[in-house]
Formats: sequence, structure tokens, C-alpha cells
Amino acid sequence: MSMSIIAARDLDLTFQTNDGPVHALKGVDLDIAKGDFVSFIGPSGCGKTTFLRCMADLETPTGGSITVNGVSAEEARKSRAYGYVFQAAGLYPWRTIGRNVSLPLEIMGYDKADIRARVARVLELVDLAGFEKKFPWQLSGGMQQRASIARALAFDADILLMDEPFGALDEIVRDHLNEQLLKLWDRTNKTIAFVTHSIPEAVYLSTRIVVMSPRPGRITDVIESTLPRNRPLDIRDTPEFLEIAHRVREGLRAGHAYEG
Amino acid sequence: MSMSIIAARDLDLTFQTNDGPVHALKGVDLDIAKGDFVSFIGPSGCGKTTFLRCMADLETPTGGSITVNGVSAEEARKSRAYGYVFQAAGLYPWRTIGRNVSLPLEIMGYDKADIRARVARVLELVDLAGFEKKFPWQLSGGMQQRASIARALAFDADILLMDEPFGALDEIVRDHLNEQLLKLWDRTNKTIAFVTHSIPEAVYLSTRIVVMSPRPGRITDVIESTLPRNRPLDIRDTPEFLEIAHRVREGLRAGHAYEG
Amino acid sequence: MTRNALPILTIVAAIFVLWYAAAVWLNAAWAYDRAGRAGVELSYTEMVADTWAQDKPKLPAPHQVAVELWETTVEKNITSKRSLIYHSWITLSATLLGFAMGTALGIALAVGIVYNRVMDMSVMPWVIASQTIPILAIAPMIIVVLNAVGISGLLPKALISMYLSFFPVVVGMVKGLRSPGVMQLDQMKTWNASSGQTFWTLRLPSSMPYLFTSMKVAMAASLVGAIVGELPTGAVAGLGARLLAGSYYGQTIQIWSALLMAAALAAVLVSGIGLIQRIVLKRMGMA
Amino acid sequence: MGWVLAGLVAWALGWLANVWLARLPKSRATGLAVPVIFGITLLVMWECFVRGLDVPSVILPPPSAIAARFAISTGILWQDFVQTVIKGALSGYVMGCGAAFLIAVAIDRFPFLQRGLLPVGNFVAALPIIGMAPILVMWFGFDWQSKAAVVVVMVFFPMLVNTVQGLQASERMQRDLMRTYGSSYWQTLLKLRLPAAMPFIFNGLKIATTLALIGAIVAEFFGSPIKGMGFRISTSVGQLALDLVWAEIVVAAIAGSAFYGGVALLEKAVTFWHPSQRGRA
Amino acid sequence: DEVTLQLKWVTQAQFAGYYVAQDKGFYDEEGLDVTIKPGGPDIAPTQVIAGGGADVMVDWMPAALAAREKGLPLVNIAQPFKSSGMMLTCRKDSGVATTDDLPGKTLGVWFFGNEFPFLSWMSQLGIPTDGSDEGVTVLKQGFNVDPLIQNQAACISTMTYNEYWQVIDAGFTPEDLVVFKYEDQGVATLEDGLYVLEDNLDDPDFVDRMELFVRASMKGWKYAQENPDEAAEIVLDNDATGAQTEEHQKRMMGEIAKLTAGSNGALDPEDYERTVQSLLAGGSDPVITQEPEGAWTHAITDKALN
Ligand SMILES: Nc1ncnc2c1ncn2[C@@H]1O[C@H](COP(=O)(O)OP(=O)(O)OP(=O)(O)O)[C@@H](O)[C@H]1O
Ligand SMILES: Nc1ncnc2c1ncn2[C@@H]1O[C@H](COP(=O)(O)OP(=O)(O)OP(=O)(O)O)[C@@H](O)[C@H]1O
Ligand SMILES: Cc1ncc(C[n+]2csc(CCO)c2C)c(N)n1
Ligand SMILES: [Mg+2]
Ligand SMILES: [Mg+2]
Repeated sequence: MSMSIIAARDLDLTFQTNDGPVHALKGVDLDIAKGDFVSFIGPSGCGKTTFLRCMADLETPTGGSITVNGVSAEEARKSRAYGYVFQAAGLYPWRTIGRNVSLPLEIMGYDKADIRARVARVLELVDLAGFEKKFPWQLSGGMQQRASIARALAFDADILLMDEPFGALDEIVRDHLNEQLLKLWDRTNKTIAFVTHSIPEAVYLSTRIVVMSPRPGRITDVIESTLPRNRPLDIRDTPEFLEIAHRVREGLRAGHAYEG
Repeated sequence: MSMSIIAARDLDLTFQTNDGPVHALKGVDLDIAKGDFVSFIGPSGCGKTTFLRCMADLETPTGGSITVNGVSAEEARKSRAYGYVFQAAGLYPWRTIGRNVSLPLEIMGYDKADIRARVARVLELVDLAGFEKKFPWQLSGGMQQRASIARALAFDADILLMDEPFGALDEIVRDHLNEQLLKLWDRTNKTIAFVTHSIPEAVYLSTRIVVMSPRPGRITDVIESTLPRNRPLDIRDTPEFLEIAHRVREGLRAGHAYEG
Repeated sequence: MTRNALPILTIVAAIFVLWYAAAVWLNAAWAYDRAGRAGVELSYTEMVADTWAQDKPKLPAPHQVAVELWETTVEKNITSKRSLIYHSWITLSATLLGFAMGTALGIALAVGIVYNRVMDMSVMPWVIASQTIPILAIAPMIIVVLNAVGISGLLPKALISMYLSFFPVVVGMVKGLRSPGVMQLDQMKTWNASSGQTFWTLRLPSSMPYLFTSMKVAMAASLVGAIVGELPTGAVAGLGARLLAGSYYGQTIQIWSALLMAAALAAVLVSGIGLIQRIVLKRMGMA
Repeated sequence: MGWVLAGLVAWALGWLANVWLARLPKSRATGLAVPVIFGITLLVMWECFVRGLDVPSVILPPPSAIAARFAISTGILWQDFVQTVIKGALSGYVMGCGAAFLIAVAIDRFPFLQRGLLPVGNFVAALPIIGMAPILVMWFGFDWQSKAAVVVVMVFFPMLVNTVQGLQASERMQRDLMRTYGSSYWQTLLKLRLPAAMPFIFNGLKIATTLALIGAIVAEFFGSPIKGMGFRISTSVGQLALDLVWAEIVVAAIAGSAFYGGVALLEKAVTFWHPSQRGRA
Repeated sequence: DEVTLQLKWVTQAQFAGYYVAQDKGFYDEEGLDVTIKPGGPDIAPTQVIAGGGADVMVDWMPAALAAREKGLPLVNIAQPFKSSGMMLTCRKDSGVATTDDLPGKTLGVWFFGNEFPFLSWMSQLGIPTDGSDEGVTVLKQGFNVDPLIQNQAACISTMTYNEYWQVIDAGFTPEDLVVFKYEDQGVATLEDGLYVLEDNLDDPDFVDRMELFVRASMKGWKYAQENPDEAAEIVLDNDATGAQTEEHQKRMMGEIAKLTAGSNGALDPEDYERTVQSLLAGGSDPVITQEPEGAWTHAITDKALN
């Protein structure tokens, strides 16, 4: 067994709210190996974001343990082991798009010329070249989302934690970015944890798909992908792909209340 | 020709920004008839939100004209002709979910018992029963999005303007809500303008699909659906459906820069 | 600017009308009182004319104040002790120094409170308590003590200004520095930003609306402090000394002109902050 | 020298105790203990330095003398408290904050007023109390009414500025939402803009608490009946009864802190949703 | 040699002697460098001198003796003012004609250490000051004569040389007013004397400086009495607020001259005794409770004036 980059053992997390506790995560076990691309899928409110936040040391589990890169999540965060894309764009309203993207680079102490080059490169990647000088509220919802993706890609973290990064994007851009992300992953051998609501997206991107279910939030299924590492877009029409997608859909449906 | 509920004539909208004007809409012409279900699809930043905001009198066009219900957009807004679902949830942090949903009802002067009944009904509809007493920040992203949909459905507007309402939802919930929305539309004969990024969703829901393209934002194609009004979920596997979806995809691709 | 002219002029005109009316109302008693003692019968117009021209009226009419202002600003050499400009300058210098020190202290305390748990838990109640000490009561002691250790001149006055002005800044900045949302703070955490970095790139920018609002209040407080501070230094010069001397000799016209001068000073200073606020917020894309 | 040394030791001990306490998990007890220890440390240092450096008691009496005086003067202190805090400060606070609030809403409602009244308001409200107080005493008489009037003038401006700023604090999308409901001005005000303004309004209310107290006390320097905290302070300074002066100051500090604490508690209840409150359970 | 003098009140003709001595170079002649610190409504000269802010101060004897009993050992070294300028000024239309009419009326009184003469007068008259029906209602009077003009009080405290004239300037005629001079009521206490801390008198060097200071100051007073108009001009030149008027200062100088007349600068022990007895006689709440000792000395004036 290869070394686990992320290892969760019997993870529990309960929120205390004004009307009683909410079990966001219960008994979650998972290992993510170096170079894995793991997607998380599950009904809204099942704890995907919460789990990702535990990996990022943004939430403290109320039970169990989690390690990242073999050390505690906190140490991993402090060594800047990962880049995180939040579910909402969360750009700073007082900074232009360009300066929003350069912010983590400034914080990590990259030099000026390097910052400029990286910002230009990632904005190009998400198709926002030319919007560098705009303020966030001058951008459409999808453009803001892309800016926030660019921000997480601008520095070279070995681990990427992405919470529905492509939710607000149309199919064509999404396909494009899916391809780009796969290329990046293939080239750099990053480890990626990826939350999505789209079954085809999960299947297309991942080496493993984790299906979760709510109340309490837990893992109900882990599906290994048999697809090759190199994936052209039209792999999505192969029977193998459809077969995996079907299994994911079944797993997902099991976690839902309605029959439909 | 039946009476136009929404009629845009040669609509122009230019934003002035710190680095020059942005042509968000240019020469947009469109008629939406009573009972239509019109989807808007197009690359991110092409002006879908802006167009919807013009209908809602949240933006003032810099050229051309727009009428809603035969009167100016402003009058229509003042007569509470429509319900609007924003791209981001935009719940008020000081109100619980239940009181967020009841807000428009309070403003419109519904009586107490009616408000209670309606809130319960729409929260049930979006599967948030039991979360009435929680505050927005205690909910997951998808749950917030659903609360905001419930808020727009709680009162009986004849027109619904929905800006990517299902963007943050997983496939199963999305299918469920798609069905519910179709049922509601069928039953109440509402007129719906609906922004989405999902081609299947657009085809499944709409009587007409408007394809837009950016810089400047304009309408490049309007595709009439030949699907029957009554649509079971598995209509999505019929050749007719796939044929329309294909046409939309082609239209969409034409508006994009990349080939892929 | 011209857009604002009409509303301002309207309001000012309204105030003048009210003011003249109030002058009649407040000064009439004295006019009748004096006429009565002199045994003359006053007609209404005579009474009105009298109320607007008394030597020591309860409320001087605007033109009386205007004349006094004109005589003590334009017609006096600005180095003269009878020039209001001279006195304003004395007060202004203490105000500005006190404001600068107060703002700096306020921000420093707020940063301490937001970042340091010990300070968060211990300082705030005492900062509040400090503000409930009636400064006018201890100002003389402060001055005496400072004098004893050899500090005199501008600094003691500025210290009293500081004492009054740091409080609004602390209260506003603690709120402002804590106003970033959970997500924005989390983002900083994911980059393992140092507290300094989080401060400069997130907390400080988010606190700007609070900072400027507090600074406006602090500026007004600082002026009050400078004026209060002038009294126990012997009230030799400055607007406070003018106010005091005026009220000691019942020279209401002189009080009002010093008062209006002080208010004008405050208005200029406060709107100066407003201007900076607009420029800064605009550059931050927030206005 | 011994006393000075003792003062320094007290400072070190207090600091260490607080650092230790602050590391403990946050609870009601530590939340209370830390400021109390801080205060006690301050008092002990004061006592030690006053004794150690031989400061004459007509300049600064030691806390022990103040406490002794406090104990024997409770009757006077209570009478002064009622006169100044209850009658003067509180009534002025309510009227001043209320008026500022209403005017802020009016300013916000009519852009005409906003452009006209706000600059003029800045001007009027910056009138220094030293000048205002004698005039207000002349207008409203010697008793608490003139003190309340001074307080009204003092608290007006901070409250006005904060409320005006707060009323502009709602977000674009939140306002758009209200527009889609064809919501009337008053509905938007009540359901959106006022709640969103609350963090600012409470800022103003908090600052105004201490200003109200200062105003009521200082106003008594310019003429008063022969009771009240300001009267007692100025008279006692003249009589060199500094222990009574400080006993009055202690009353002022306690009253002010309680007043402020009450408003802060209310704030916590009303703006629980604001990140500045939410972050710290 | 440096000397710092703390005045009891703002720069005005009441302190003309010191300003004249400085302006005419009398201090220079004695080799002194004198700093004159004006007072004001918030300045307790006793506190300033206790804090080391001044070497010598001008204050009224009741305040100085009360401070002495509080543990601040002040000593009178010179007494340029012979008579008291204090009086109670009443509106005739308020119905006050004699002291018997006072009960039931509202009176304005200066506090901040200046209330002692009034309180001892009232207790000698047997009028309570607690606001009861048979007593008087006391107001803490502010800086000016407004309470009388606004009819908020029946009587207010005034000085012959200052506030009284403000009342006149405000439009009252002397016939509209009834005045009770403390001198006439037999309750006069000594005003404006020079006081220093007792400990300092052990220092021969300090005593020397005071000797020079008192000599030059009395020369100033003499000059001021002889040249009242010039003295008033000098005071005006030294008024940093620029608020005083020439007319008022000249008139004040005239009145002040009447009060200093009869004093060569040395304290008259008889006046002292009278003041002490008046303060001790305060009924249930006397200003001082025991006969002070060592509260004055002729050591300085003996040397300075001979
Ligand atoms: N700060 C919080 N306080 C209380 N409850 C919370 C908090 N954050 C999340 N929850 C609850 O925890 C559960 C899981 O939330 P989470 O955000 O992890 O869901 P999710 O799987 O990311 O959903 P979505 O797909 O809608 O984003 C939800 O029921 C939510 O209400
Ligand atoms: N307030 C504004 N100021 C300046 N430019 C704006 C503003 N709002 C939108 N824009 C610009 O107008 C264009 C259209 O924006 P719009 O929000 O309508 O796009 P959209 O089609 O809704 O995109 P998405 O699918 O990403 O939400 C974009 O280029 C955007 O940058
Ligand atoms: C707060 C205050 N304290 C004392 C006096 C009275 N006073 C002290 S010295 C002096 C000489 C008068 O010219 C007078 C009247 C006052 N007026 N206001
Ligand atoms: Mg989520
Ligand atoms: Mg949009």
C-alpha cells in the first residue's frame, strides 16, 4: 500500500446549534494516496464541505483523527500543503481580480516578477485574461468562480482541495476546465480532493469516487474507477464510463429520501 | 400571436467601469408569451444575469425598451409581478430560514396563518422541512440555495425569474426539483425565465431555449422545443430530446473561443 | 458640489429663520424687563429690533455674530491676541496632535484586543471605565502632574484630546477588525497567512468603513478635548479660553462667535476625513 | 523603595496570572476573573506607588483612602448619583440618541436632507460642550434639565454618524431582493436596512453611553443645584477633599461600565448574526 | 533666580500689582525671573502649589486655612489686600431688602473653595442652606451673572470690582439692586494674600527669594495704585485671551485700589484673628474646627518692607 497523503480514521463532527446538535460527520474512514484524484458526491447537506474543511484544518473534528502528508492537519496547513477552492467565490471586494489572485502569492512571499507571470498564466487558464483590473462585483457569477479557481492554482501546492469549483459554469467552459485540470494533475502528479454534484464530472475526473449520505453524514460507497489515466473528452460515451456513472447514480439514489 | 408577457426591443446595456465600458447586452430582441418556459444558456459572462435583471427592473438599460405584462419593467416590479431567484442565495443572516422564506409574504401583507402554511409547504417542497429554525450560516451551500428558491416560490407571482437556481444542487435533488418545477408550471401556467448552465436541464424544462454569446452580450439562437408539455424524466433518453440538446450544444459552442 | 449647494443653502436659510425667531423669543423678556424699569412702552417692531441688537442677549442674532466674526478674523492681524484665527490655530494644533495620538492609540489597543486574548478579556472594561472619569475633573490634576515632571505647552492639552478621542476608535476598530466573514478568515488560514498578513490584507481593509466613522467621531471628541485642556492650563489662549472669558463676562456674542468658529473647525476637519474616506473607499472599489 | 518594588512585583504577578487564565478554556469564570485581576493589579500598583513615591494626598490619594471615604459617604454618593446619572445622563441619552436616530432616518429618506442636513449637522453637533454648557444652563435652568440638554448635544453626533453609515451598510443583492418584492421604503427600512445597520447603531449607542456620563458631570461645572456628581467633584477639588473626588469618580466608573455593559449585552442579543459576535461564542 | 506665581483667577486688574512689577522691571531689578500663571475656573491654586507647580500663590484666606486643616501646611507671607470685595447682590424686585428677607429665596454662590465666607455668614445669621422652607436654596453659580439677569436667583455673589459692574452693564441701575457687603455685615474674610508651603520656609535661600519677590510685588502694587490707567493697560497687554475690555479693566483697577489701600503688604494680625473667628463660628458645620497655628508669618515682610 502506497503512503497515504490523507488518512481519516473514524472521524466524527457534531455542530452545536440553537436547536440541538447536528451530526455533520460520523465514523468517516478514508485513505487518499499520493496522486489520487478523489471525488466526493452526495446529497446537499451530507457533509462534503465539512469533510473537506476537516482536511484543511478549518474545522476541528469532535472525534477520530485525520492526518495530511503524514502529519496533523494543522501542521500540514501551516506548511502550506494545499490549495483550497471554496464553494462560494469569496473574493475580497476591495481588491481587483488580478490582486485577488496574487494575494496568496504575496502572502507566501513570491517575488514580484514571478507573481506577475503566474497571475497572467492562471487568469489565461480560466479564460479571464483582460479582467485583471476589474473588481469582483463587476464580474458575472461564473467569472468570479473562475477567478477563485485561478487563485488556488496560482501557487504550487501538492494537494488541491476543491469544493464544487465548477458549479456555476456552463457545460462548455466546464468541459474545458475539466480537461485543463486533468492535464495539470497528470503533469504535476498532484493529489486532488474534489467535491461535485455532477455524476459525469466525477466519473470523468476521478480515480476514486466517494459517495456520501446525510443525517448523519457518512461514506456509503467508494467506487474505484477502471478508466485509464489519459482521458479524452469522448471517453464519456464509452460503455465503461456509463457503467461507472450508473453505479454512482445508484449509490447516490440510495442516500435520498424520494423515490424519483 | 399571443400577448407578450415580456418584450425586449433592441435592448442595450453598457456598464461604465474604471477601465472602460463593458457591453453587457447589445441589440437584444425577445418576446416571451404567457405560459412560456424560456431558458437562457450561454458562456459565463455573456449577459444572462444582466438580461434577467433588466426584466426585473434591477438594471436600467442604456438603450432600447423592455415591457413586462405590457407595462414598463418598473411598474411590473411595483405590482409584484414576479418572483426572482438570485444566482447567490442572499439570505439575511439575522433571520432564520423560516423567517427568510416568510419575508416576502410579510412584505406583501399575507396573514399570519397563511404565511405559516405557505412556509411549511415550500420548505417541504425543497426538502428543508425541519431546518426552519436554523440560521443561514448553519446550512450547507446547497441548502441555502434551496431556501432561496423556496423564498421565491412562497408567493404566487405569475412570472418567475430564476438565475441558475439549481447550480449548487446534486443531480438527484436537481431532477426532483426539475420535476416539481415543471409540475408547478403546468398547474399554474406561470411564465418562467430560467438561466442555466446545463444543456439537458434547459432542454428538459423549456418551451424555448435562448442561446447567448458574449462580448458584446447578444442572442445568437432561439430554439423552439418540440417536446410535449407533459414530460416524464425519461423523456431525456428519446432521440427527439437528444436532437434538441445537440442543437443547443452547437449553438453554445459557436459562442466560445476554444475549439474543444 | 453645485449639486449640494441648493440643499445646504435651503437648510442654512431655514436655520437662520429659526434663529432670528428664537432670538426674538428668548430676548423679548429682557427687552420688556428693561423697558419696564425705564418706564417706556415698547411696540412690537421696537421690541423685535431691540432683541436683535442687545449688548448681552440671551441668544445673539446671526448678524451680530457675523459682525463679531468678521471683526475678529478678517479685520484683525492674525498674530493679534484678539484674532480668532490666532486662537483657532492654538486649538487646532492641540486637536490635531491629540487626534493623531488618539487614533494611533485606539488602533493599537484594538489590534491588541483582537489579537491578544489576555487583552481582549482584561482591557476593554477598563477602557470603558476610563472614559467615565470626568476628564474635566482630572484635567487640572493631569496638568499639575505633567507640569511637575516638566511637560508643558502643547503636549498636556494634546494628551487630554487623546484621552477623549481614542475611545471611539477602539470601539469602532474592535468591531471593524472582527467584521471579516468566517470564509474570508478561513481562506487566510488555508494559506497559513501570518497574523500580520491577515491584518494588513484582510482585517484592516474590512475595517475601513468602521475606521472612518470612528475617526469622524474621534475628531470631534478631540476638539472638545483640546478646548477642555485649555481651561486648566490657565485658559490663556485658544478657543476654549475665548469661550470661558466670554462666558465669564457674559459676552454672549463672543461666546457664539467662538462657538461657531469651533464648530466650523470641527466641520472642516470632519469633512476632511469624509473626503479621505471617499478617496480611499473608491480606490478600494467599495464606493 | 520597598513600596515601589512591591508595586512592580504586583504587576508581574497579575500579568502572569492573566496569561495563565487566558490559556484556560474560555468560560464565564475566566471571563470575569481576568478583568478583575487586571483591575486589582492596577489598584495595588497605585497604592504602592503613591506610598512609595510619597505623592501628596491632595494630588492623588491612595485607593485605601478612597475606599474608606466611599464607605462613609454612601448617602451623598447615592444622592449625587440619582441627580446626575438617573436624571441628567439617562434622560439626555434617551432623547439624544432617539433624536439622532430619527434624524438619521430622515436624512436617509430624503437625499435632499442628506446633502443639506448632514454637513450642517456635522457643524451643529460639533459645538463644544464647554461653550454649550453655559448657554444651555442659561436656557434650561440650573437643575437636571440643562444637564440633559448638554447630554443630548454630546451624544447626538456619534449616534447620527453611525446610524447614517449603518443605513448604507446593506449589500447590493440584499437591496435588490427587496426591490423585487416591490417593497415600500418603510418595509425595506424595517426588514433590511435597520437590521443591517444594527452593528453600527450599537457602535454609536456604546460610545454615547460614556459621553452621556461625561456630559452630565461636566455640565454641572457650569452651574448646578448643590448636589450632583459634577458639583461634588468640583467643590471637593476646591476643598482639597480628593478622596471624595475619587469616590465620585469610582461611582462614575461603575455606573458607566454598567451602562456600557448593558448596551453591549443588548447588542449581543440583537446582532448575534454579525461575524464580530458569531466568531466568539 | 526663578519664581513661579500661581494666580487665583484669570488675568485681570485684580492682579495688577504683579503684572506691573513684571512689566516695569521691578522683578528684574531684584534679579528675579518671575513666571505668572493665570488661574481659571478649574484651577485650585492650593493643588498647584502642592504638586510643585508654583512657589507662591494668590488665594483667599478661608481656602488656605481649610487646606491647612486638610494637611497642606500653607503659610501667609504677605497680604496686599486689606479689605474684602465680596458681596451678595440681590434684585430689588425679588423682595429682598434686609437679611431677614433671605429665607425662602434662591441664592447663587461660588463654590470651588470660595463658598467658605458665604457659609460662615449664613451660619452666623442662623439661616440653614439646605433648601428647607425656613432656609435658603443655594445654587452653584457659574462664571457669570446670568442667574440674576435671567431671574433664576434672587441674589448672587459678586465682587465689588467685577461682577457687580457686569450687572450694571447688563442694564440694571444701582437702584434696582440691593447689596450686602461682607465688610458691612461684619463677616469679611481676608482675600488675595500670598501663600507658600511651610517646609520651604526652612530653606534660607527660598526665604531670600520670597523677600525679593514680595518687595518687588509691593512696589508693583504701589505703582498700580498711583497709575491705575496705566496698570489696566499693562493687564490688558498680558491678557492672552484678548477678551478683556479696556473700560472694564480700568474700572476694576479703580475698585481694586480701594481694597489694597491701607495695606503695606504685611498681614494685620487683627484682620487675621477676625477671619479665623468668623470661620470658626460656623455653627454646626464650621469651615475650620480649631484655631490654626503658624498659619502666617511676618518674617518675609519684616525684611522686605524695611
Ligand atoms: N457552522 C455550522 N453550524 C451548524 N451546522 C452546520 C455548520 N456548517 C454546516 N452545518 C451543517 O452540517 C451539515 C453538513 O454541511 P456541509 O456544508 O458539509 O454539506 P455539503 O455536503 O457540503 O452540502 P452542499 O452540497 O449543499 O454544499 C448540514 O446539515 C449543515 O446544516
Ligand atoms: N455591476 C457591473 N459593473 C460592471 N460590469 C458588470 C457589472 N455586472 C456585470 N458586469 C459585466 O457584464 C458582463 C455580463 O455579466 P452577467 O452577470 O450578465 O453574465 P452572466 O451571463 O450572468 O454570466 P454567469 O453565467 O457567469 O453568471 C460581464 O462581462 C460582467 O463583467
Ligand atoms: C468656578 C468659579 N470659582 C470661583 C469663582 C469666583 N472667583 C474666584 S477669584 C474671583 C475674583 C473675581 O474676579 C472670583 C469671583 C468663580 N467665579 N467661578
Ligand atoms: Mg458544501
Ligand atoms: Mg450570472
